[in-house]
Amino acid sequence: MIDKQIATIEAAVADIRDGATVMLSGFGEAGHPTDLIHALLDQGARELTIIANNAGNGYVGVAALINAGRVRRIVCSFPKSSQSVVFNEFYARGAIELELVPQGTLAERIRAAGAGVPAFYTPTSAGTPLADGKEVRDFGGRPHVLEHALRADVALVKAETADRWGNLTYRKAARNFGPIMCMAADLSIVQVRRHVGLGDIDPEIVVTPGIFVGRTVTVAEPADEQALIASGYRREPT
Amino acid sequence: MIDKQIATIEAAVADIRDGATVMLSGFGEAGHPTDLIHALLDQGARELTIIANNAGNGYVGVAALINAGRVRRIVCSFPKSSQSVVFNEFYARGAIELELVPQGTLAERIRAAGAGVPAFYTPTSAGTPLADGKEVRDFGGRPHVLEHALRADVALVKAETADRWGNLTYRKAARNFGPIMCMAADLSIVQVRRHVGLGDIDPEIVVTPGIFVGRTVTVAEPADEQALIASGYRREPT
Amino acid sequence: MTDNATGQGHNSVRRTPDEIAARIAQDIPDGFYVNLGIGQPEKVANHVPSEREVVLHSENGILGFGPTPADADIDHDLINAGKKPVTLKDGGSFFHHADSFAMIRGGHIDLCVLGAYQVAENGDLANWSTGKTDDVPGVGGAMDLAAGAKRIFVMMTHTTKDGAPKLVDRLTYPATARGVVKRVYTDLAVLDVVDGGFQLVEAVEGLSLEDLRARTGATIHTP
Amino acid sequence: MTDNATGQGHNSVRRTPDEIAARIAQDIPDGFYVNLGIGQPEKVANHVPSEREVVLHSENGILGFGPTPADADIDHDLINAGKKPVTLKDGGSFFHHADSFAMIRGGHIDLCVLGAYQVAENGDLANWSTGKTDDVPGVGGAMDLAAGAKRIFVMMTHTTKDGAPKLVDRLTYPATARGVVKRVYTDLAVLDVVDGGFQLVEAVEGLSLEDLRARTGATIHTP
Repeated sequence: MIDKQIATIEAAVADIRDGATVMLSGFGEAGHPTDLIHALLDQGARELTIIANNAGNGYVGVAALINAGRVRRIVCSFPKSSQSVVFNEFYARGAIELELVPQGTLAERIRAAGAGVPAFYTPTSAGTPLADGKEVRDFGGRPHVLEHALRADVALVKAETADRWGNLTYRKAARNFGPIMCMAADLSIVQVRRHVGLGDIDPEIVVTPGIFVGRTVTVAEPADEQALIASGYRREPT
Repeated sequence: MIDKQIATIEAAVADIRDGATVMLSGFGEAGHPTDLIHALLDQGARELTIIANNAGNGYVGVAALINAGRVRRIVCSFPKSSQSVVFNEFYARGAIELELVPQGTLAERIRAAGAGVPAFYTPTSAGTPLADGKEVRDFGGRPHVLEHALRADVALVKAETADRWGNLTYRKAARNFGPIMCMAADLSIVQVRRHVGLGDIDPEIVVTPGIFVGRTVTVAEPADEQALIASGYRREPT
Repeated sequence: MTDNATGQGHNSVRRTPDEIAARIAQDIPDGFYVNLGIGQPEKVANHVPSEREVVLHSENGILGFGPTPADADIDHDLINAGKKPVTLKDGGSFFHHADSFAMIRGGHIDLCVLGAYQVAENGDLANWSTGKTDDVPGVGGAMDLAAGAKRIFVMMTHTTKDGAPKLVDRLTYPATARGVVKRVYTDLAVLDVVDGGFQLVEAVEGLSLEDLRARTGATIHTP
Repeated sequence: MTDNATGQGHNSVRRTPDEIAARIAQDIPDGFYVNLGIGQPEKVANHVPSEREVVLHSENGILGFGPTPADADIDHDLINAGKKPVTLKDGGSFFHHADSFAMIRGGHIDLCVLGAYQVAENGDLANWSTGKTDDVPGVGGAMDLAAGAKRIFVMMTHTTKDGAPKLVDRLTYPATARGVVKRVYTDLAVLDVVDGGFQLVEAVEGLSLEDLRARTGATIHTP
């Protein structure tokens, strides 16, 4: 019998290894798997490569992971924010490597990995410094840049509901990177607000079919990252 | 005010031009926009290039269009079936041009056109006659074939419900090519069983956002293509 | 069905398509995502042990489809890749064609069982065209499945109706994909594709290795 | 706001950001799909005439978002690309990031209004980086929007705080995309990008062409 639900969040992330490439869903705080990230922080894996849209705010979520020295390299589109204190500091002293990728190229590279497309051409970034060193080719008289699929060992994703087959629905704009990261990682680990019975999710409204999901874990009341940041909370490894 | 609903199916297809490239949704009969195709047949556009998974059965739908001599060229994955009498006959006497494309490559090329990706690499067809004359390149030690985006002037699509913004839902496996063809055509024309009020489609379950839809038309009781074929019905231009 | 498999006086038990399907089903673990090719491979679904939950994928955009419905329940919008009516199990889902082939090409389908005209000892597969130029060609999802699924099993007769071997040293039919077949299940034997040829897993009762080799156009290694 | 726009004794009426936004809104037809860049361009939403239905796209995965909610109705899962709370209009929808950027890169967004550091007379746009190597770089969706939307309008001040022209013959800042800007709306003028330079559409009242040219680092053609 298929049952992807894991009893505890600690068990869900227990086997993530040092040196792993880990995708984190979320755009800003919406859809950011803060609870899974904190579990990974406690689990202790080091030398991680993180793929995420942002580099975190305050001292929680991915910022806490960076602050604990666990992240060697980050691939993202917009690391900077008014509260990205940790990333800014690590970056300034060369303690973290950054691969800056336009947001749409990031999304398409992730989707490509999930879809078995090793590389594709995009007009985005042609003629800009972000295309430096990349293959450029004209299609329809316009330059396009060759971009490669971006895969991961693990994706940590936040969704709304799951059934035991791993079918997922999301909530509003928190959907963002979740569906494509589930496709692009060898193992996707998904925190959901609730599990429902098999057949309780209308087959027409499944956003991520279970085939893309490795593990699910219930986090009924996910951390409110914005509130934590506003309160000045610093998440340290336990 | 945005209102994509067109009063009659004749008006919906009135301006499709001779020489147009027209995508037709559907896998077999499921999701095949038979009523729109018959309206196009009556409208009279000639020298069409058709992009569709199949080449039709009996003498209805796309088969009727071919039989009336309206189709110069067809791009599809599986023209042959036990009832593809019209296509077989036209093909045998060289009266229709065929570009045979693997089904997944067809889907991905269509999606690529909609997503602004002019070309991508795929492992599908590498080392086979369908890769003859195409650029082949190794990624990860494995040969991949360069495939180009496939766009259209018009997509004729069958869906289930629409609102006046053109948001669509589909029904079961009739979804198939509909969403990606809506993305890949300059103008998508969609027959739906029913229109609903704006806001009546839950924003979480919209499958094709209205941005990809040009026109919608109600066909409350769409032609039952299987029954028509079984009855031996021959659809001729009126 | 008992048959004279060799045509040379030896009595061996040739497997029926249902028996081959049942044999394949034994090798499918609980929880696998499986695509069954159109035709004979579809029979595999009927033989999956009831205690195993196997999720069937259909390339037209379904995960988790179930058996043929009663006539009264046939829904023309709920068909499989073979265009035959199916049902949907609890936990099933629908998605569009690009997503469906993303599952295939992206390596998310654990296993695909396909029919074949020929399988070569290097794992090359031919199952889409006989190469006759006057035929109407059709490829469907065969090349995507062959190139994309994690494992390809082939289900076929060991020889053609005319007795010609379908396991060959080199394809003579147009390729569907290169080096992809992992295991072949025929009416006479089960063979793995290994470096340098086919490796015999099992032959049907009463069939000697010599007889099997006589009906095979490629090297057969034994364990 | 009335201001001394030229610093040379001429009285001209410099447009406020809201006035620029209102001017841009005049040029947005009914039924357009529009993406408004983070910052000042967001103001455009407040000025779309009520009889026009314009569908706002946010690259994090929303079509049809509406105004800022009341504090009590703020939902952290319903934010725009600027990470500010929004609402959803009837007819709105949610989708994932790859689909959202397919809308952008695929040319489905009729119009994108972006801020800029510089616009060159050939339509090149610089709005993501000042080129200072010690800054933390960030690009977000700027390059995708600039390369992908059907039309790019730029909303910016005509000059920097130090009075340096932002309309230039050639970018000195790193490019976001090449040859994409169609029209520029500043506090002093509206200009189209045409072959061989900027074409003046209108200048604010009281501003002479000479004054405008003095504040512009590129050719300005007049009709």
